Amino acid sequence: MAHRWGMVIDLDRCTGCEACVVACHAENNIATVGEKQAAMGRAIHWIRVERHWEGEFPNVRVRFQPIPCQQCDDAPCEPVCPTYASYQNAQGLNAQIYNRCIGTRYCANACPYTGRYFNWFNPSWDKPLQLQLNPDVSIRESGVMEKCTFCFQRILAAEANAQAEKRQLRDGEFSPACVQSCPSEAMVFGDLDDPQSEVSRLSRSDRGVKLLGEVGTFPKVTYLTRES
Amino acid sequence: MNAIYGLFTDAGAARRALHELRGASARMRIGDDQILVMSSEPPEDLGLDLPHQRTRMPWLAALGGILGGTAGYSLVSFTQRTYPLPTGNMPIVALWPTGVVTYEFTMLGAILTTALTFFLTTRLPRSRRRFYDPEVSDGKILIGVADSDSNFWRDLERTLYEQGAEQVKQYSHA
Amino acid sequence: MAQHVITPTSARPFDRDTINQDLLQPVLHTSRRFYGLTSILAAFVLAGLAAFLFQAYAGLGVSGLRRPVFWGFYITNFVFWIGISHAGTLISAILRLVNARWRRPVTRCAEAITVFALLIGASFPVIHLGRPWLFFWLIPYPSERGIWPNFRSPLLWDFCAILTYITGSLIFLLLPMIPDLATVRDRTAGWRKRVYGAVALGWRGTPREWHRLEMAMRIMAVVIIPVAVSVHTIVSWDFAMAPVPMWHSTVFGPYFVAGAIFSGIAALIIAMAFLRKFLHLEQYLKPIHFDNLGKLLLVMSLLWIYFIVAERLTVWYGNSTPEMAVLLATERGKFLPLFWAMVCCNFLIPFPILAIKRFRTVTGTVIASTTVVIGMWLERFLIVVPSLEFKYLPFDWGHYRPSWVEITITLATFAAMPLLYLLFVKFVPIISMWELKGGEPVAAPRVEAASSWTQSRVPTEEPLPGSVD
Amino acid sequence: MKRRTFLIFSAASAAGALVDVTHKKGLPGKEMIRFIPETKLVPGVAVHRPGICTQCPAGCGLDVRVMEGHAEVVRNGQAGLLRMGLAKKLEGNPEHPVNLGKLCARGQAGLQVTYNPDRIGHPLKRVGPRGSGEYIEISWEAAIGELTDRLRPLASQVDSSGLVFLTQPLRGQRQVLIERFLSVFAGSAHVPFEFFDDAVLREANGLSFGHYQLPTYDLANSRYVVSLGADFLGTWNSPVAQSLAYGTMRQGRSGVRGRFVQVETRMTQTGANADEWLSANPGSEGNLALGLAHVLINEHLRSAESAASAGDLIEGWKDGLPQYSSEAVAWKTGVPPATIRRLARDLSAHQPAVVIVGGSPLAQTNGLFTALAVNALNALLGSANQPGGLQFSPYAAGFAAPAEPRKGVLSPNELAQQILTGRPSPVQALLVYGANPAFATPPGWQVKESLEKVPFIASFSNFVDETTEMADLLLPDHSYLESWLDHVPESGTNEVVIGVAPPAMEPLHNTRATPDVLIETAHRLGGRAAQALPWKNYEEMLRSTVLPLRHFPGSVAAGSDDDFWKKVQQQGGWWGTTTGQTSKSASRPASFSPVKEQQPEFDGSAKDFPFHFLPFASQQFYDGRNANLPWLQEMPDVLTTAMWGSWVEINLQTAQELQIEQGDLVEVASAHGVLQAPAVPSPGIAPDVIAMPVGQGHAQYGRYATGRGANPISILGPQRETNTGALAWASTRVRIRRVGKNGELCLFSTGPITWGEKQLKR
Repeated sequence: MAHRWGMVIDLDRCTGCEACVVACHAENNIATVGEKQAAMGRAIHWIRVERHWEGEFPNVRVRFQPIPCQQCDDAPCEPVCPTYASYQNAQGLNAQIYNRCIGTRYCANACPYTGRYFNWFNPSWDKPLQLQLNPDVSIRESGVMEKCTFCFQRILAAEANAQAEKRQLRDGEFSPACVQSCPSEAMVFGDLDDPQSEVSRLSRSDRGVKLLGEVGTFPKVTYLTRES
Repeated sequence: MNAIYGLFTDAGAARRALHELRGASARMRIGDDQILVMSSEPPEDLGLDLPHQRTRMPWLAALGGILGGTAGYSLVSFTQRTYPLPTGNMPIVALWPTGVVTYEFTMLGAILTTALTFFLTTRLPRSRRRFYDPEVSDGKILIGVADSDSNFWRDLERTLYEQGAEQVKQYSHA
Repeated sequence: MAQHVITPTSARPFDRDTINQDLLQPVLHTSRRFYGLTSILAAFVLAGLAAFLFQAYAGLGVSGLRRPVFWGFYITNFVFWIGISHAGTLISAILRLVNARWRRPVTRCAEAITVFALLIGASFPVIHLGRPWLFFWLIPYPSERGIWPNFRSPLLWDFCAILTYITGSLIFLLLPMIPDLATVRDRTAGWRKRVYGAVALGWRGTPREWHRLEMAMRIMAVVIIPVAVSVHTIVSWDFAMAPVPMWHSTVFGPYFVAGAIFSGIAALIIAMAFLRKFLHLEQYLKPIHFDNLGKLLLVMSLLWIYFIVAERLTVWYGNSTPEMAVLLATERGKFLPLFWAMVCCNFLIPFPILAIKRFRTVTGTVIASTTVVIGMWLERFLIVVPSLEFKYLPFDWGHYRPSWVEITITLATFAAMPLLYLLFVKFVPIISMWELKGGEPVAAPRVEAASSWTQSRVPTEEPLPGSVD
Repeated sequence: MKRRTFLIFSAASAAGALVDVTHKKGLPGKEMIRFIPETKLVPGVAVHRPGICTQCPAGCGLDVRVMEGHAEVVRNGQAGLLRMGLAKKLEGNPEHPVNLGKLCARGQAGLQVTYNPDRIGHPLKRVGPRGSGEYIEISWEAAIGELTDRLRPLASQVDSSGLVFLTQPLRGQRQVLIERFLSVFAGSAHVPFEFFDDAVLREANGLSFGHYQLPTYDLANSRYVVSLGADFLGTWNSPVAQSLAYGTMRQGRSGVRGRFVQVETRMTQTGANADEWLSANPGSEGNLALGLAHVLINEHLRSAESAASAGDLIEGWKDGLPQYSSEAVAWKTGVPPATIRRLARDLSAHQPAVVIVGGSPLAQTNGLFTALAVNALNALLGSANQPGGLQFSPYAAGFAAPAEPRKGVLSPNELAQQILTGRPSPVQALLVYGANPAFATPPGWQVKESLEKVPFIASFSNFVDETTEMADLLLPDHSYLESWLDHVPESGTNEVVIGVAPPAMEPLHNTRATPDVLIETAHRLGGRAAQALPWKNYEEMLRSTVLPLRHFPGSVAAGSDDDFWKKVQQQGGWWGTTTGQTSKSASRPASFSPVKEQQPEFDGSAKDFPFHFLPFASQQFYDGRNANLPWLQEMPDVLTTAMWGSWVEINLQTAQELQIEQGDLVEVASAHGVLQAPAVPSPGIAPDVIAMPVGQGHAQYGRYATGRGANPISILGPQRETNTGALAWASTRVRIRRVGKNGELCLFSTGPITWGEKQLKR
């Protein structure tokens, strides 16, 4: 049974708290690069919260927008990879196979959302911080591109569970770390192919927009615009 | 083989000598393929009157191109079908990218065939020693006859000198 | 084999002899200057090699690349050197096809540039890899990994195109070298004779050999031109296939090809001037050659500015926000100095020099060429970097600054080119002797009709190109 | 498909291999002994265990994902390798009424407290001079012996023992334990301290509503929310609970979307979400609240009487607050009169509505006045104890909670004075647990100096921080994932919540849970001390306190005590509607007379120090306690995107006038100190305000925090709220000047602050 995993992010609910950012780091063994590298623009945040200032003091407004990989249907990052490290898997995700990646970084250039992050050096954890590493997720060596996977390891685990219990996956049974942690429940995850799922229902909302829809990437992340 | 040949500095002389040899071919029983010409520049540039050369090289190159293109297309379609990973919602064997690769392989095929044809038809490279005179490299034009009847050697030598050969040499090798 | 000298050799001096002596001089005699220059250049190249090894060992992080500028100096150099490679084979092939007689002393210098620039250029996709030791995964071969490369990726097209081009260029360079190698073989002794004898492949200069060689060269010339065009078009597609502002443009193919030929001619002029000066080839590389190439450079400069206008005007008029960000950043923003330096180098300076006949001297064309080479490098940089720095989401805009590693490697390639050239000149006559001889006046009637379009443009008071006064 | 499955497996195993390769240094050597595992865990299968987050006072429930792994541990003084359950991820406990399965960034990063490389791994005894960092490792036997020896003479004192226990505010049995422990020592004092204390609001709520606690805002049912300075979505009160409610307020109800207005001088993460963002002069928020009340009363939208007793606390309330006309308030606050009137009418029209106050408005010298004014406004709106308004979480009796203002509680300032002057009695010994006043108090309080005078300091801290650095004896606590935990949330729920959780994993180091250390010390002291703490250990103490809850309707139904205790542990606590006796309303002291309008006073003259200085709770580090967690150091501040350092926020126009550009190094000087940090010009800050996040600038706090950035507290004046004595941390004035170009600012977003039409001129 095929799924098409998608996400809805309600910008009217999002408060910019960045719980998703740390949740993602913890779940996906994302390297902490340190001050020097971070200052160079090499920090890795598979999901980031973009901040947009509008207006001038005192009539100033801010908009937050969490941006994970948009898991595009027509992903520009995929065909440019010469080694098939980036391709669309059977569940519609823009998969990145670290073992196949040779580090051309073409995919990162092609991604209009700048949603791909590169390992400029080998990651390291000061002992015993390595004990925090999630054994379900591989760590990435120097020279390899990485990106949001919609917590693919959780999808696999949930599927295995459902299979063991001889049933279908239920909507909302599991979610990626960012969705799970979101304190204001701004993010919803689920199967877009299931018209009954919460994510399908919300992505059909008239508040729904795609980020950079004009680029023609057909993202599977839908943003619900702020109402003010 | 053996050969008797003259070295010419002057292209006109060489041309005349060649003409003379060809004229005397019936008399001295010299076949067209026995006439030796060697030069350090293309004979046409020197105005030497040589039998028209024919080659199928362009056709072979075209054929090579077709083969190359077919090979390119086959490689692309085979590899993509063998490991059918969808990317960017493109077809597994997509027209445009396959076209680009097919084109390059077509050209590669034509290039390789041309080079190959060149080496095959000129029978190069050769490591075995063959009849040659290094003075050709100094710009001399070599006109001579190979494996001619020994009765005509004197005759040939004289003819070559008459036509302006600076030197006439004899070559023999078992 | 036995040779019997029947009559003594004529001692009359002969023009063709002079050619041989002049052109074989650098091959047969090595000066101290050669060793000095080679060592200096080799030192640079070794420094670059060391920098690359360091980068491979420590991680690509030692470069100045960062998100979102994932491509920087390396890809700039890649495009630049592939562009330079268009000097040779393409120009030489065109000139061969139109039978421009003045090409004769130029072709081999040009073709050699192609091969070396291609080698240097093609090394950059490997240098810039995150895991360069796995570069061979780009090559389609049946492997134990059971996976083939993705032919939908422009990088694979690149691979195929460069493979074809480098094969073609090598053949194009090497085939007409055979007769000259034979000449070297015949004029040397000892180990040299053995080596040159081997590489001369047993060439004798029979009519059949000559005919096949000329036929092969004609076919190659026909084939190599579309290949050369396709190579730089595909290089441009590396950019144009990605939906990145000001990359995603249909004009990129011809724009890159024009730029490539432009920079290629400039490089050729510089190389020729150096050869002329250091190998004392004033007799062979004459002002008329520089004049002719200068005119070509002038045409390309005009073509280049045409493409710049075509590209920028449409973007400016179209006023799409992401593209305007890049456009403004290059023209008025942080890249302003580089952008206008590029315009000066590629047009404002070379145009008057090349357009005014009085300035189209050896020195003049070399000055113009130097600015063009600098300008074209800047152009490649300004294509690669600003679009990445100013991609779509302003929040993620970044600033690229190269590190010492990238600068070292870049300098090393600029040293590698003259080094390879020097070594080439050391081992092979840099001017095609047989072709040059073919251009010598002989008593015989020759195919001398003014079939070359360039020739008809040569002022009548000028000596005929290719002739030795 | 088979091939793909294979790939997945090989990827997984490759992952394991990679970990090994990359952590060659981190891997235990072959010579290490292996302990026999005490737990049965299936490799690769996750177990979820409850926990309680202690990263901030909110007390969210945790769901700790535990998986098998191999760790280097110390057991009985022997280092070795143990296959054990390791916490891999912290999630919210879905059952917990406060956070319902959600968890904030700081909470999730708590994993790195346990695995922090800078944890103190075993008891230490100081050998060098104080602050030198020279310690020797001692055994727990010796350490507790030393503590007992030091405390024994104090226990026998009759009038004043001179023992002071300095802790962070505790909300649970640890509070009870410490109080009982101290009860043995005559005249001992418990000093709970944290920088962002809400004592002023608690005091005001006690006066206005009879609840000495922070309110729970029922935002989920609100239709109009005005927040005065409270960063309630980020750092204030119970952020996760409030964020959850906020989400519902915005988009959780069909056809209704709550509107939200924020008033503050520097835009917080919360303010960034407001529909309307207003800037009011620092310290004028109380005026604004009363200005709104004035409109409501005088336009007859509400009657003054409806505010009941909360209104009586404000002078002039019954007369319709004549001195708070819109124009007068506008002049004081800087908010236009039309806006004041519109806000008041909107508040009235969109019911239920609530006004929140917290953070910097209450950290002025007139904080209590402001809080009382807002309380009166809420009362006037009918929002007190109403759905959609503010409520007070019920407490279970017997579980220590700050439901009453505790008398005799010292502030670190008073403690320092007592130490320095020896009056009323000299301090003989100081125990430190979870508080870091040496970092988080203004220099004028002389805390650091005073610590040097204390004859004996013992610290239970996990890390060597600025306060622990002064200790003579270090008795490191378990991390909170290794400990028995309990917590009674002060707010964020309408249920009685008693969070209880067993250790989620075995300890990594040779540490010991502080409650157990105190119990053992008491046992060793014997006599009254042993009687005061009669339990075998803290687990037993928790069990005995929790068991009576079995008889009340709640989240756990069980037939027996053992079953109940087991289920409480499984659930991570007990929650229910009532325990029979909930907290009593604190009665307002009869002596309290209505408050007059009070103007804020600032430290430093406006002439010499033209800017208000606003230290604010950092999104990453709260009050600085999380600065040693690399995940949070690398988490970009959401508004500035700054990482790994501190910064000075300044208004964009002001910066232009002062020729300060982003990233320039600037110097901020108050009458009490000077600091340097990179500047971040921002559109969201008032022109006369300079703001700085609290949390960086640690002189001593492990490798990730030490020497990083600047500490704004270090230049604060010692001013205090006049009525409560709480630190008025937003009342200092400063001046600023540009020092140089490279302030070494580390930003995640290197793009422009604003981008649009203006920049796109063709």
